[in-house]
Amino acid sequence: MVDLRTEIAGVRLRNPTMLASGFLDETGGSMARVYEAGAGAVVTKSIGPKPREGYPNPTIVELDAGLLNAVGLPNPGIVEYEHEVKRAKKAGAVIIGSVFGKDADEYAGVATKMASYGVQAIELNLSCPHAKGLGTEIAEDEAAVRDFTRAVKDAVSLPVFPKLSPNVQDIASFAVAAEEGGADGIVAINTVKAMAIVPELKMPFLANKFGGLSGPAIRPIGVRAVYDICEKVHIPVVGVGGIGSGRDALEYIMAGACAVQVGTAIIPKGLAVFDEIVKEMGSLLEEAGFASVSEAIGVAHA
Amino acid sequence: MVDLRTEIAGVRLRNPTMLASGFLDETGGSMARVYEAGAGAVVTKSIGPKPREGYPNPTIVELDAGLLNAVGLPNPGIVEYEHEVKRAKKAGAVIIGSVFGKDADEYAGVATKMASYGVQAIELNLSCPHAKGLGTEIAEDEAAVRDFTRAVKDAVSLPVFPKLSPNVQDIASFAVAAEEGGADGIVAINTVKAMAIVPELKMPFLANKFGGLSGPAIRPIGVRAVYDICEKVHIPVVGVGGIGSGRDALEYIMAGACAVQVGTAIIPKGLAVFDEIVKEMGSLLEEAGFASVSEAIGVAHA
Amino acid sequence: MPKFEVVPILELVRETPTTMTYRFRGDFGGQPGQFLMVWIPRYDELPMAISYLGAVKGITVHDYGDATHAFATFSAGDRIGVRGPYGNAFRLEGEKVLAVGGGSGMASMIAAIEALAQQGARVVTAVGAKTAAELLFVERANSAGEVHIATDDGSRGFAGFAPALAEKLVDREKFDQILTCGPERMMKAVVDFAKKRDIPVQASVERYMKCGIGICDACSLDDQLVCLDGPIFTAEQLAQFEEFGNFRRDKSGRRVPA
Amino acid sequence: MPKFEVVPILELVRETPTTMTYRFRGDFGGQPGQFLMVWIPRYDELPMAISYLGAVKGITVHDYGDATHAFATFSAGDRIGVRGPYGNAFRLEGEKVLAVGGGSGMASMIAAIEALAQQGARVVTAVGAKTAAELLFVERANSAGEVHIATDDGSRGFAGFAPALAEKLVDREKFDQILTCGPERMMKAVVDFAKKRDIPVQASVERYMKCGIGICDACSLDDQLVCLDGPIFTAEQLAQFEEFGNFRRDKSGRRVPA
Ligand SMILES: Cc1cc2nc3c(=O)[nH]c(=O)nc-3n(C[C@H](O)[C@H](O)[C@H](O)COP(=O)(O)OP(=O)(O)OC[C@H]3O[C@@H](n4cnc5c(N)ncnc54)[C@H](O)[C@@H]3O)c2cc1C
Ligand SMILES: Cc1cc2nc3c(=O)[nH]c(=O)nc-3n(C[C@H](O)[C@H](O)[C@H](O)COP(=O)(O)OP(=O)(O)OC[C@H]3O[C@@H](n4cnc5c(N)ncnc54)[C@H](O)[C@@H]3O)c2cc1C
Ligand SMILES: Cc1cc2nc3c(=O)[nH]c(=O)nc-3n(C[C@H](O)[C@H](O)[C@H](O)COP(=O)(O)O)c2cc1C
Ligand SMILES: Cc1cc2nc3c(=O)[nH]c(=O)nc-3n(C[C@H](O)[C@H](O)[C@H](O)COP(=O)(O)O)c2cc1C
Ligand code: FES
Ligand code: FES
Repeated sequence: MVDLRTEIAGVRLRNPTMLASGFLDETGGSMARVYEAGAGAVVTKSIGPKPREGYPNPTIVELDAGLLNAVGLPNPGIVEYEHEVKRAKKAGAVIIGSVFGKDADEYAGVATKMASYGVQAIELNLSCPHAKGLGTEIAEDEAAVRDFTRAVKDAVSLPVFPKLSPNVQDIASFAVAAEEGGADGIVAINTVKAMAIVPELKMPFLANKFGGLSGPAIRPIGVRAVYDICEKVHIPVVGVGGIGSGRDALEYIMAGACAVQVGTAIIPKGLAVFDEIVKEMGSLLEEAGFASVSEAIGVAHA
Repeated sequence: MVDLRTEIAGVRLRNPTMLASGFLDETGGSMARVYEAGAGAVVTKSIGPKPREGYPNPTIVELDAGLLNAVGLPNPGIVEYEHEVKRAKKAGAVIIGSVFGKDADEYAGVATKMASYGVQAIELNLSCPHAKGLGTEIAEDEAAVRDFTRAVKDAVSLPVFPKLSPNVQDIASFAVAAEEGGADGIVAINTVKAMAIVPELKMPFLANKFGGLSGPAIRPIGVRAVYDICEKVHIPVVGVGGIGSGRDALEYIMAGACAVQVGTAIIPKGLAVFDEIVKEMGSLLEEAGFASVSEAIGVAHA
Repeated sequence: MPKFEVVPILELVRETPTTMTYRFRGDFGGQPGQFLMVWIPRYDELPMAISYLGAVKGITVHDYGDATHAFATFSAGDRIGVRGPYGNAFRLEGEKVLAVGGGSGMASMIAAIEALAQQGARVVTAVGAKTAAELLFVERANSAGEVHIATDDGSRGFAGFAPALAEKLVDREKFDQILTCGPERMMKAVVDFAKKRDIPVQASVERYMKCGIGICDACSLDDQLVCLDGPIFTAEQLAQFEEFGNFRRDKSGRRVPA
Repeated sequence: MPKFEVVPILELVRETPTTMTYRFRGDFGGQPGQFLMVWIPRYDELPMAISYLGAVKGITVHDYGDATHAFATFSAGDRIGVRGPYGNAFRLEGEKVLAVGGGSGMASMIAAIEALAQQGARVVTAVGAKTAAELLFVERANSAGEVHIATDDGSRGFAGFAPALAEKLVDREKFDQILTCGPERMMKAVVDFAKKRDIPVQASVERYMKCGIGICDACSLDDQLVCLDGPIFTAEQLAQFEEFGNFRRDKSGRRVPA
């Protein structure tokens, strides 16, 4: 039997799959269910300092090659969210708390509260509007990535994983910036800037017009991002984007990821997707002669 | 009957579809066949100053949501290519000559020769290694986009269309740079940086490791790029990326494109794709109450 | 994969002063109790039960708030987007079935009422509304079986709430299945009296929805998703839920009193 | 969509000093004359005819250059990537069929020779090679019908080229179909003598290939694509081509003398 346990900066996982932020993780009941369905860990919805309704509907569109969304960071706020983390913890879930804010202080403040709820690590969702940079996102400013990471590192004693955006010229340099800021690991990638128009209605599909693309369409983009990042940093990387099978997960693992996150694939496959990925990963690794998933990490760089 | 003719900077097309550069356009015979199959114009393979073999195989991979390629700009060189342009011209094809080089002089030189063969416009493929910027592409340097465009504009009296890369933070600012350089139109988008790994072989699929993603996966990325660009420039835009139906084409048209290019969709649909797109576009426009395709350009900005 | 379609509205039918039915062509199937995500362009995208199955589908919309209010000003020929059908369906079981509907809840149940009648079941419907003019689908339910009416203001039929009327009906006649859809407290009352008498209940629950396809977690009810695991739950399931009848989630995901 | 598969090599069979057959499992179908794109990891991806159809497929590879040379050092258990089948197939027509094969061209034809025999046709094969040791698939062709041999150096059978031998055969016996695969000049000679006698010819043409799926234009022959419209063309088609027998394209797309 292939050993499928993995570890990211001291966070031990029973298997390398995690629930990606933004999927079935606004409530503790759902997170518990996902963990029970087989995920190695669950990442919470990105939580900010205050409740936020997000954008009006339509917020989510299924396209032929992926999913387009602009939910606009809806979340109940960090205070109310305590209830949800506690509920998920009761089920024994390994929880990574995703946080966001408008500036470094807000990130640090939310992360501190999140940490106090007993999560195992903090993920920084940097894909939100930059208070200083007009129109850009925090994720699109290398200095902000470094500084925000540093601010959160200084505030909490948990591992901190900035989550990077692919909407930049060279994602690896952002990973380096995060590493400089003290990051314990990197999560890549968030959704890709995109848009869909409905010709019959002569208008964009999303109420917000623009959105982010996820699902199979972005897997090759994510694999490349992880590969590039792993050539530049020495901290562990978690791969995310379009993963729906064991083969998909192994693309990321062999590109250098030590764990993967799964979101959009829940639509076609349901929560069984975690188990399916883990089983397929196990048998592919076995066939390829690996004794553990950790041996396979980064082998495509050879 | 909806009027499907369109025009880009004086180049008149019988319909808004063009063959995208890199598909069945290394030889005059194939370009003639594509034009006869119904394309409004054909864009040539990107031609450089000298013959180039490109990368070794595998160079092209069909993925679930798109096509990944790293052909490495194979081309017979601008001298030999005269034969091919002449052959395609014999069939009456409207031809746009795509060119590349290692610096502004080479671009201008190749464009001058290409112009002398009787093409109707020049497309600048800026997605090639930057002689000055280590490791980056010309398409990733705003100043280079402006300067190279200017150099080619100064050398030829044909309309010049720089083709932009989506692998940048803000593609619209590159369109603005191109406009400043005197571009008569913009083509967007080229392929998206990507990679695929074959777990069973523990290695990247492409001999070049990295490649560019095209096909359905990138359509929402391209539509957004065109939409963004059209908010910033006053020159016409040609949309390309994942177009395989009349609906797809109209997404780009309504985002602001005055014509579209089609590449990867040739794989599932064959050369009939041009006719199919034109027919479907016509009936969708008719249903939506448009008398011509030009009325539909940019309506999604309303 | 359920498909997205843009369809022109064929016909608008005013059902009550606050409720309108919209008919449109759609060949995407659908079973009694399932819903569509309906995009009202420039306003919102909302979950709506399929009130007419068949080739010419129908949705029946109560004018609750901004989007549904704007929708009421649409005309035939206007286009809307629909995707689905989503969710589970009513199990069409039982030979003597009682349907208890409150307000626009009748829209979710009427197709099931008709289908049960079609397959030979006796269907008795208890319809409730605030006032007589707001009673929905009384004629359709009447053609499918027997109808009893309750109005809060006593303007027609029984003066009071539908569950009280329904409880009288179950005391008079033995039913082997109860369907219900309406305000959560109404459904809770139905579940309660049915439990005492050991009659199985299927209740169609409403929650705020965003995706409709089981990923956004907006519609969660304890650890179940109303869009995917529901909208129809059995009395046994509802009994397990801490939130049913007590809490719902607002647009930000906060738990608020139901 | 034809699928990509990674398969372990089950068996290597040396056919001639310069030719090796590789067998592997593949449930992707395939018809006589079609080819696969075969990825020799770390070396190249090349078009190869399917020399064995059925559940355990085969390709038969001549050691031409760097990649095929490296491939010859592979062992059973080593993995390769295959995608396809691509291209058109030989039409299995005629009751008396002549097959003219030169060198590794036999790999493209052998499945057709066997299939024709299977369906009751008389198949006469003229196999040519530089020297006796290089003759390919003589036994398989022999089991399927009659075999005549030509070697350039006269070490076995007719001393000379296969087309000259084949021309003798058509003068002796009436054939209603000719298949051919081999060096382009050889095929041109076959087409020429067949034309004089009005016998239809199907020739399998080789061109440098990159994509194998009709988009890169590397394999073009006038305005046809060998990977998609071919590799099998009729004598009438070949007669239209300016390039057949005269030009091919190098890796850069330049026209060079064939
Ligand atoms: C499975 C299901 C089926 C439904 N079927 C019908 C039906 O057939 N007929 C009908 O009239 N109504 C139906 N509803 C309720 C309907 O979706 C909401 O009442 C409607 O969205 C209100 O929209 P509004 O913008 O006009 O009101 P708002 O002013 O936004 O809000 C009024 C009320 O509607 C609720 N609401 C608003 N948006 C949504 C949303 N996206 N999802 C769910 N609830 C929302 C709010 O929580 C609030 O209680 C159904 C709901 C669900 C979950
Ligand atoms: C449809 C088709 C079916 C074929 N079937 C067989 C077969 O069954 N057995 C067999 O031995 N050969 C077959 N070939 C030829 C075979 O693909 C080439 O001979 C082989 O690729 C040479 O590879 P190399 O790298 O060892 O040689 P190189 O040193 O690269 O070149 C030697 C020769 O092979 C040609 N060649 C190189 N690469 C390719 C390529 N990608 N596509 C086509 N030709 C190429 C070159 O033009 C040159 O003439 C077939 C070719 C085609 C087009
Ligand atoms: C509806 C939706 C909501 C999301 N919300 C968040 C979020 O709150 N925080 C975050 O970091 N990423 C969010 N993401 C991005 C995902 O976590 C993930 O990076 C992306 O979807 C790619 O993975 P996938 O292809 O497996 O879905 C969201 C994605 C979707 C589709
Ligand atoms: C195999 C291949 C070769 C290409 N070659 C070129 C090229 O030479 N010059 C260029 O500008 N774009 C080239 N492209 C990019 C296409 O022109 C186009 O921008 C891209 O494929 C997106 O369009 P599509 O999704 O319709 O294929 C190539 C794409 C592919 C897949
Ligand atoms: S509405 Fe999104 S999970 Fe149910
Ligand atoms: S090999 Fe690419 S078109 Fe034939």
